[in-house]
Parts: sequence; structure tokens; C-alpha cells
Amino acid sequence: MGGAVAEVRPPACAIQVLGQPMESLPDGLFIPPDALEVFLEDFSGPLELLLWLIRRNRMDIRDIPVAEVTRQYLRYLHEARRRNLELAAEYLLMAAWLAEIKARMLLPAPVAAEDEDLDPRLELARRLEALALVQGQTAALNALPQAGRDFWVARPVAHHALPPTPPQVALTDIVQCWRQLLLDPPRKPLPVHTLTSAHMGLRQRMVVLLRICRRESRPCLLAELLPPLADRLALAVSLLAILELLRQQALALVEHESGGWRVVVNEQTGGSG
Amino acid sequence: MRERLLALLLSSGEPLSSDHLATVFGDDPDFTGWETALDALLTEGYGPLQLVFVAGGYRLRIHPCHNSLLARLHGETPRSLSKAALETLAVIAYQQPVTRPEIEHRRGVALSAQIMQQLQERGWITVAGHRETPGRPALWVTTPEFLEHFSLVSLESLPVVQTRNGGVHQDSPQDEAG
Amino acid sequence: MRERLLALLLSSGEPLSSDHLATVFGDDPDFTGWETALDALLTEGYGPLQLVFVAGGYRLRIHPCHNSLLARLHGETPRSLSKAALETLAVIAYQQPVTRPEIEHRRGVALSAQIMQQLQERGWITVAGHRETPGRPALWVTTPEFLEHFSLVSLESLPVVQTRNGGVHQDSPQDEAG
Repeated sequence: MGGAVAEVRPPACAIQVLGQPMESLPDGLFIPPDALEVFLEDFSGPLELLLWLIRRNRMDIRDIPVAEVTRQYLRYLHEARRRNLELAAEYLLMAAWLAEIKARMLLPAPVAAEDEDLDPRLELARRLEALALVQGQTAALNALPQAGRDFWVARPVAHHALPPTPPQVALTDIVQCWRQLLLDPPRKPLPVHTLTSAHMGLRQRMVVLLRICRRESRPCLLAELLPPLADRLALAVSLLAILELLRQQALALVEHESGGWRVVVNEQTGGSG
Repeated sequence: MRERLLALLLSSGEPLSSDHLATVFGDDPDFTGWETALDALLTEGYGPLQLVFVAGGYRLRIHPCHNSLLARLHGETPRSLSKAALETLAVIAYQQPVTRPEIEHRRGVALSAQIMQQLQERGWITVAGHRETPGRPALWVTTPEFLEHFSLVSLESLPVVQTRNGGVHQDSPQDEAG
Repeated sequence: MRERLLALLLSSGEPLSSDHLATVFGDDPDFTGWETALDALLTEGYGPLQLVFVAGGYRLRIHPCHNSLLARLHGETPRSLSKAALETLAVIAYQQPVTRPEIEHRRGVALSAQIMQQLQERGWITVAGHRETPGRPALWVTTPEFLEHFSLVSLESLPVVQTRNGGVHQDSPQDEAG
């Protein structure tokens, strides 16, 4: 019984032809018609076919009877060719390699050499052992419990929108910041002051607007009441002034016959003011 | 039966419709009463799980009471506040209730809407009303969450800040604005 | 505490390590005893859930007693891998980091791009760098998802496969190729 074959269950490929395990086939290379292609497709390549032959013949990978293995290997190839099956070039390459090994085996071994190193079968044995190991590892991997086959994981459960992560701030940061603001007050002009300055005052603007509306004594478009060529701040103050006048009911909004809204003086309350 | 139903729901990445569940359970007498179990799950939940009906099917959800814990796992890594946001927070904390123009006045720079939004999203500041002056500006205050986050019993427990020429900071900007 | 721990584990799509959990719970006195709760979950499970240690962390699974029911929902062994793909995965798992030519050498056949793509799509393999040899071939390794799928705690827990006159297979193909 061969030594180096990985200690695993039968060849990783449980070869079956038309439902029959390949092991039960007669030694005389009987392949049912149309089954050879299926049979060869089960192998990843020539190395695996070779490994399977060696195992079936219970040969030792470390001491391969090259002549016999080559004979069997070539019979598969010839059979395949006879049935016009397309074989990968790798299969022919392997045949060439086997022939080369066989030829070198016939040469007398140099007396002084260590036979291990010069055994022409060594590289083939290494390759076959590596493949046998891969097959063993594949079988071991496939035997592990697998998600979706042997167990199911709990899929991540949804949750509500989460509160944002609080920033890293200590109370001392806030206190320190406040102290700094107190010790070092801003020197720049203050926005609040700008609003109350003489030419931009809200109250003043309200008076001006009310005067314009009263003078025109007709419904005015909003655009007509806003100062022309004004900066953003002046526009904002004017708009604020109109809104405030509307809130105080000094002005009122009326719907115009041509559509849209117009601003008029509210005669009931603000008209006389 | 409840556990079987949960097993199905937990292993599924998408909501399961009644029809789908009915197909899985079939007429199998082992699985009678799954509809009752479904109803029970909908009303009672199961530990930290709630069952909700969404997108035409049933799906499990973590009960929102665990949100703050989940945020620790799934939330982005905390970043420090910008100086502008920190100053704004300091002004609101010490001067509340305070309007936006007053905050700008105190800091000497215009206040971006983004900062206010950021602080609001943190749940640290909120609008407590409006000042009855023209424009009725919103009055900003800190929230109970703010106190809780900084382990403050009340606003009175904010550390007192004194300056040499004390009292300057007591000037309420609302007097200036009024 | 058990429910809080469950909420975390349920919301996570990947195993959570002890370290990660410790970071989430921190020193917060509200969460003391989470280690005990974790141990209890490991031994007792929770309803249809069992807790396992896999890929360096804790992960919830459906108790295998529900497997036949779950197979009804998810279909029996969906999309099982081809023999070639499984062999390729085995070579990568046992020999990583490994280049494509080395995989081909081990298996004795050319490797189709399709197989590598399939394994990548499942999230089981990834490129971890390049070997500094001519052509700078990509070095393939397995991912944490691979460990999780095959119920492995770590790569060290891959089953040991020996040949009878052992040792020969230890020749790393990268030595031969390099």
C-alpha cells in the first residue's frame, strides 16, 4: 500500500459515471460509451488523473512503477483521441514528461551519486504529494460547518436612526472659552449695533415705509417698497420693517385683480397714525 | 412556535411577507398557530427585539431604548467641537436665554446657521420662545440633555467665571439691543 | 444587561471581539457585569439564538435545531462551490499568502479568472500585497468572512491534514517558485 497519499477519505473527487462509482470498473479500462468525456471532466487536470491511477492501482507515490502508470495513462489518452475528445495540451505535456522519466530510468545510475537526488521520479512524486495534500485540505475544509449549509447566522437586525455621537467636549472647555470671551471681548463692530445705527434703524425704516405707502395711496408692489441698489443688510431691514408693519396692522396685504399681492395702508388702524 | 418564527425572521436579511411565511410553514401540523405567534410578537416583541410590519413584510428591529448604546457601536468616532461652536455653546450656556444677534455681538463674528444646527442636533440647545422685539428673535437656551451630558444638576452649578474688572460680562446684551 | 448585550450583537453584521465590546461598554457603571452576561449567553443562548466564538469575536447564530425549517426558507445548500473553486480556496487558506502561479503549481492546472472572481465575490479572499519578484504577482489571503463562513476561530484552527510520511508537503511552493 502506497505511503505518501494524504490520509483522507477516498479521492476528493468521488468519480461516478452514470451513477456507478468508478472504483467498480474493471481493470481493463472499460469506459461506457459517451462516459469518457464525463469521466475526464471530473479531473482538474492530468496530474489528478495520474494520482487517481496510482491510488486505484495501490501504488506508492514514492516508488512509482513508471512504465505501468505510463501505459495506463496513455491508454486513456488514446481512447479519448479515438473518440475525438478534445484534451487540454496539459495532458499531452504530462505524457511527454512520463516518457522522459521512463527513458531516464533506463539509464544506469551513476555509482557515486545519492540515488534520492537523482531519481527522475522525484519531481513527479513531489507534485503528486502536493496535489494529494491539496485534496486532503479541500476535503477537510469542506467538512467544516458552513454558513447556509450547516448553520445560519443571525442577520444584522435593523435599528432606529441613532443619535449623533456627542463631540468630545469637557465642561472645562466651555468654562475656559467663556472666560476667554470675557477677558478678551471682540473689538470689531457688532452686528447688533449696526441694526440700531441711525441710517439702518428698523424703526426709522418703518416710518419711511409708512410715509411712502401713505403718499402713494395705492396698492404697492413689494419690490417698489424695497430701497433700490441697497445692500443685503438694508434689504433685510426693509423687509423686516414691512413684516413688522404688517404684524402691527399698520399695513395690510390685499389681493390684486391682476393676481399677486400688493401692500396698502391699513385705513382702519394705521392709516391715520 | 414563537422561537421557530423568530429563527426564520432572524435568519432573513429582508422582510418576510405573510404569504412567504405561509409557504414555508405550509400545511405542516407541526407549525399550526404560527399566525397567533406572529400576532403575539407584534404586540409583545422579544427581549430587545420588536417586530414591525414594513415594506409589505415583517421584520425585526432593535427596541429604540437601546439606541444610545447602539450609537456607541455604530456611531462615528467623536470629534471635538470647533472653536466657533464651543464659543457659541459657552455664550448660550452662560447668557441664556439669548438671541442669535446677541451671540454674534458677544463673539464679534457672524454666526453660521450650520453651528446652531450642529448644536441643536446634539440636543444641547433649543428655542425656548421669542423676544417681543421687532423681528421676534428666537431665544436660545440649553437643554436638560446639556446638563446631563456635563453632569450638571442645574444651570446654577455652571462654574462661576470671574474677571478682574468684574461685572462687565453681566451686561445683558438684550439691553443694548433693546 | 443581557438584553443590552444582545441588542449590540444583534445589530452587528460581523463578530464582535471582547476588546470591541469593552470599548463600547467602557467604564460606565450602567454596564457592569457585561462579561458575566456574555458568559451566560455563550452557555445558554437566548431563545432560538446561540452565541459562538468565531473569527476572533462573538457572533449570534440560529440554533441548529431550526435547521430544517431554515432550509425551507433559504433552500438547500445554495450555490455550492465547484470542486475547482473549493480546491483553490483550500490552497489559499492553507498556503497564504500565495500567488496565482503557486496555486496553479499546487493544483497542477491553470486557474480560471472566473474562480478567483467567484471567491472574491463571496468575500472570502482578497489581495494583501504583492511579492517583490518580477511581475510583482498579487499575494492572496483569506478574509475574516472566510473564517466566519467556515466556523473558524482563526487560521490556526484550520484542521491539520497530514501525509503519512509527513513533511514533504511542507515544501512551500513559494520556495520553489521564488
